[in-house]
Amino acid sequence: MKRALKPAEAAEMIPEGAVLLIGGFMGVGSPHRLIDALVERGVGGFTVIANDTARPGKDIGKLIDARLVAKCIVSHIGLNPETQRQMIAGDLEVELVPQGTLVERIRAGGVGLGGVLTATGLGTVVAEGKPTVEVDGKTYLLEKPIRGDFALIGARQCDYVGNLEYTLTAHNFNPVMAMAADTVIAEPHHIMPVGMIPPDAVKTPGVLVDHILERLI
Amino acid sequence: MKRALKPAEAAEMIPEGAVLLIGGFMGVGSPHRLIDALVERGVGGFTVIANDTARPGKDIGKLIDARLVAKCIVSHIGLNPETQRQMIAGDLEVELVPQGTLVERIRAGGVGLGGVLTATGLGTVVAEGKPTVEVDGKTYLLEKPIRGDFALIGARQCDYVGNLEYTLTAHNFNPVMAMAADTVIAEPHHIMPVGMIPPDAVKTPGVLVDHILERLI
Amino acid sequence: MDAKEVIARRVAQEVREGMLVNLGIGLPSMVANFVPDDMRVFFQAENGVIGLGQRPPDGMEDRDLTDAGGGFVTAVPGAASIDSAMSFGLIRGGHLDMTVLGGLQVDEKGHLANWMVPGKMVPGMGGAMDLVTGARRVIVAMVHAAKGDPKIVPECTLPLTALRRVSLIVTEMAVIEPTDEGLVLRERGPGVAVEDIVAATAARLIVPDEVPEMVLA
Amino acid sequence: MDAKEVIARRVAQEVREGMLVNLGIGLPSMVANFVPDDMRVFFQAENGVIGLGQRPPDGMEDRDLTDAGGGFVTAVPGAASIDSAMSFGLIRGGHLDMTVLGGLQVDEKGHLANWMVPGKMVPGMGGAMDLVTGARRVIVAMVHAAKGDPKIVPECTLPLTALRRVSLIVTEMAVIEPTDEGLVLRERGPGVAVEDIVAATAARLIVPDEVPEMVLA
Repeated sequence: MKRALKPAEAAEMIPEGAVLLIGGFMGVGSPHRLIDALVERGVGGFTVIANDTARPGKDIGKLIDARLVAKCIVSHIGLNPETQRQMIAGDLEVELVPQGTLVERIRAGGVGLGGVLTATGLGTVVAEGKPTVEVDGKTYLLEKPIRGDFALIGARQCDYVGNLEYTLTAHNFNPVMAMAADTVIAEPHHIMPVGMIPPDAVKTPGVLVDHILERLI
Repeated sequence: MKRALKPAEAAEMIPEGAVLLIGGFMGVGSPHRLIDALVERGVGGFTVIANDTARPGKDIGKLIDARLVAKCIVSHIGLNPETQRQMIAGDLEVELVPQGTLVERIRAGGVGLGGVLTATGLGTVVAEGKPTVEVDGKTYLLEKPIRGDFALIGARQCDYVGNLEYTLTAHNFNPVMAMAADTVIAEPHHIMPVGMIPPDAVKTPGVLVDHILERLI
Repeated sequence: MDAKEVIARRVAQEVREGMLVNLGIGLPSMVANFVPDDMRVFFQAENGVIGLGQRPPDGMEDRDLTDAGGGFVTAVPGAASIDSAMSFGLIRGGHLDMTVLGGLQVDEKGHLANWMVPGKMVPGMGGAMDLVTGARRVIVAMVHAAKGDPKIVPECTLPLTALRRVSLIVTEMAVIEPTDEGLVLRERGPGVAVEDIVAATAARLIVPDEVPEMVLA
Repeated sequence: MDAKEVIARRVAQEVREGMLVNLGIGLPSMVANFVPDDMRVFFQAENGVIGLGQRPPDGMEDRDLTDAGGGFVTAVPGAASIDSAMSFGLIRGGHLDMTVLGGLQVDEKGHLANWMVPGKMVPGMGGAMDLVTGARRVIVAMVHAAKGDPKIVPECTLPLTALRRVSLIVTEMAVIEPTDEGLVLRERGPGVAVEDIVAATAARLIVPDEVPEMVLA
């Protein structure tokens, strides 16, 4: 059984300079209240690994606006001009990674693989400086695993042991990120008693989840 | 929409010598009726890729008993003395693969990765003759992707477009195998109208499934 | 009919019964409007749904159901929720029958550049590199020239999206197929003369004796 | 108390609140019987469930809910179904706190051999190589000698399961910890003298001044 944390309590756990895996795709499925609590607290220097930085004033975009992010590893920043501005000004380091490669690198970090062998990025700037590996006459880029100090996970609901359910396009990076961090904090909309979520509906087993945020409603 | 096939019709599609990915773990979650239909038909020379060969007289064990299998790539044959007997007699080629490596190799085949970098098997007979790759000072075995001509998938239920649900320990290799074959044949217990399975409950999207066996009950 | 509608209507003709199709943001997303209602096609949004539907009625929007651009969508009966690992597993594993993407440049080798303009626009590649590398058919849907500057060029000067040769280029002026011999002009836009196409194209075009006009029923 | 019960009771003391634990087939599976009822522990069956429960009542067995040996089990409230990719992702990704496995041989380096006897028994490694490579703690639970032949040896003569040093060896005669210096005798079995242990062990044992007897409350 886990105790339901206030967003501020959860934010307190995260030290300056931490490497954060943050779920969500343009804010959909992101841990909204945790992000707000981090902005409220104002401690930063984070490395943020996520699909994107949303938009200014929205979700991960709020962390960018508040200048709490020193580096981000993302697939897309096209809809956040503030991220681009800080990048061009040299205030924010941005590593752009193809979306499929990003999710596989995080998965590799979570399931203990040594890396990812992929054709995506071959012959492009993504391949620069990276080793290639030949398998049966075909060449693949070797992309390294990614892990975080914390994974901040948005979920539809959970039970008291932390079993998580996601919905529709709010799954995205969340289930994979929940495997790839030393400490996993889940932010569910709802919390249910143990036994209310059928085993077949669980997408992230509670044993992976260290902390649960209080319910939204 | 797909038409529900009789087991014998499905078996007819599978030519002699085909490479078959067959779901199940000691028979749990296996496509029982498809296997029976293959035995009934008697065409063989198959390469079977599966977790195990079950027991004599049971599930994949029936294919072994009927001598329809020329080679199998599995993690465990300890509970099937007939498999061991045919192997020792030289009638059946057996490649033993660590279970976690086996599922990742099939996944790599299904999702288009060039291989799997794993520590499992290093320093054991599993590593013999295989290349290793060093990543950040750590050594990993390079294990190759696996794909099949056909994947024979056991599922709890599906809808008319082929969306699949699995249950409890009958998931096992099925969801991963459904991504890694040229032709996927699913054997559900039940079939439901389109729209009856919530999107969040679908574990294998119907676009991956080529053929559906008629319902069991 | 404006240029974009010509392109979207023509690309829609490439869509076939039973396909899994990914449409990029913007112009490519218009293609869905011109696919016959009775054709069973599944549209994938790479952020997490197979079976993307129309815009929801006003007031019915679900913040957890959007397309890859963050716009509200619906899902059709028989839809499936997928996480990013499954989404890109489908894309990279060869399960996606077709992707339609915008382009900044395409060259005589059929190479596409569509993700950045150095020093001006660095949105990130998002899923574009994975889509172009992994989809079975890659269709570039774009206006023929950008403010008078040809976009079909001898060799891309912008950073490539992938080394993979795209399957087809559809503009309001022409349908062009990259082949081993080079770019072959397959069709003319409505009322467009071959000379106009050649004049608006910086790349060398192979012009067959017969170049039919697009049929936009 | 017979030898197996001594071993199972002693291993059960290694289980801690909140752990995710995998128990091998046979003797290791007995450990669950001696873990306090009020201790919140999740047992994983690698074939697909987290939250393995007791045997079901007669007539209530579900053919889709078994342990890795194929025996009928139940699942506890809060259980989660997992496929083989998730199951071994947990094992190989370092999420499994402890595994308890049987052994054929363990040597002075703490290397385990437990999956084959060349020419005699080739059951396959199943999940053993993944478990020994990936679990945080690896506990070998076995009788001290096989029909008089020592199983704790200077160097394994049977094929290794992994290069990883196991965490602890528990037999009915002794608790032994592999260390950088070698095998350290930590505890004596009930009524067993140190000389008896040394005599029954082919490997060199480091014997501290004080070797307490197991406390099997």
